Amino acid sequence: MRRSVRVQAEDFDTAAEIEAAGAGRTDVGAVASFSGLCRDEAGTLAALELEHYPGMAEAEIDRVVDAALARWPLLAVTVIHRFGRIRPGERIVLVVTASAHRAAAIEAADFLMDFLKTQAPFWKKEHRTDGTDGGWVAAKDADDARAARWK
Amino acid sequence: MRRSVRVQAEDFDTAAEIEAAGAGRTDVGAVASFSGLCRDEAGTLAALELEHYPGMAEAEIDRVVDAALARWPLLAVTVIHRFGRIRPGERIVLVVTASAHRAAAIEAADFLMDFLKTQAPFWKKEHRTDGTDGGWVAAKDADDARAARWK
Amino acid sequence: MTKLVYFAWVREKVGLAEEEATLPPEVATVGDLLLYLRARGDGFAEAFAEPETIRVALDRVHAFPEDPLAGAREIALFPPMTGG
Amino acid sequence: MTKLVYFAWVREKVGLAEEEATLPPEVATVGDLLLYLRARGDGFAEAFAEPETIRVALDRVHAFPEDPLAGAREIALFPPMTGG
Repeated sequence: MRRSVRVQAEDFDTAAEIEAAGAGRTDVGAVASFSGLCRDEAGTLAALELEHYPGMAEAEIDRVVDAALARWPLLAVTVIHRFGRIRPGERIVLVVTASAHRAAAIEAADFLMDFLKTQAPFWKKEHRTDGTDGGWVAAKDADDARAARWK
Repeated sequence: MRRSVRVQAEDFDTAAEIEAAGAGRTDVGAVASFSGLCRDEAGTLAALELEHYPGMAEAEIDRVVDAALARWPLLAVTVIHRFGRIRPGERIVLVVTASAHRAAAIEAADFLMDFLKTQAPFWKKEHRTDGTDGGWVAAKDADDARAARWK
Repeated sequence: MTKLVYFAWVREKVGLAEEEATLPPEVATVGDLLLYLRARGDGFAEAFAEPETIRVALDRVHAFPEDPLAGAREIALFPPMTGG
Repeated sequence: MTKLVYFAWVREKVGLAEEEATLPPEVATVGDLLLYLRARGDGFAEAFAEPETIRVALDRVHAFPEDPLAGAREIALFPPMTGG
């Protein structure tokens, strides 16, 4: 099982991570990925600032990955979550899962994202283009509802 | 809406397709992808031969994409399906979806794969390493069951 | 004249990738066509032995056994799909 | 001594990223701690005005209000997470 969990300020290479999930082996039949990007529909966002709890962030993602591995026969899992200042259009998070079969890869990626959102200690603050503080992004009930699907 | 449906013998660049889904815009918050690879756990498969129905393959994938667009607010959809001889470890199919939000991108990718599997006119034949014909891959009830989830 | 096209093991069993055929007027539905083809004997009898396992597309659109052929110009016959 | 760490708007409201504190013995559970911190006044009163909105981690593991502090060396207090 290829497993990689990273919490970092730097950007990452989505392609390389997806490639690595199936590279050099012939037992992987399915690779699913999810990329979360910094969005700015209104044109008023200068950047998101992602605060995290160092130490716990990695540990909590590891626990979420353990939970996914207990449910699905995965051959590779990669989770990368950035912190620090992230501008519109830039990458925030990446989940890649690989399995022999499609259902396991897709469901595990979906599960991992739901629990990263609701369990991993990261918080987003908005900085506006006019220089003002846009405040902390509020947690969404919809995210809790999605995570509750897996009980 | 960026839309791309391709049926081709050539390999494709997963990274470039994922990149293109969010490139040059700031309204995309989520990009999901699924890659299907040629798998050979037993070590006895020389290659899969993918037969398709030219003309209908593209048309049917287009209909499946239309159905996805009717259900989810997607900002980009890419579907690439290869035909011809494909060896273990090589790519067969790619689905990429982009949306403002996570649920739409993930669910649409899952939906597209379910209907590509059960509706797009492609058939897999196995060629074994010992030179014999491994026969046509049988359709799975599990694939029909997954597709039925979306009714 | 109707163009009949065959794929995968249906193609292998009938021994043809495609043919032009004149269908008798009593072959009105997809289901009728499957029984008609089965009665052609040899490879056709084998390919269409279990007509319920065969999928049919009329002018490149999936059809059900009860659907009328309705003048379709290209009729495709094939096993359940296994792409993706 | 217990290390208390604060994140996001909890950090901003209390005006501290972390501190060393000696918790009185009657502060036995996570819920007790939230009420205790609220009673410290000023920024703390504001940050913990609605204790049910605050999440707590004991030694970097999520905890519930009824969980005992049980000698945790690092207690983190923060709003619901918004990563991903």
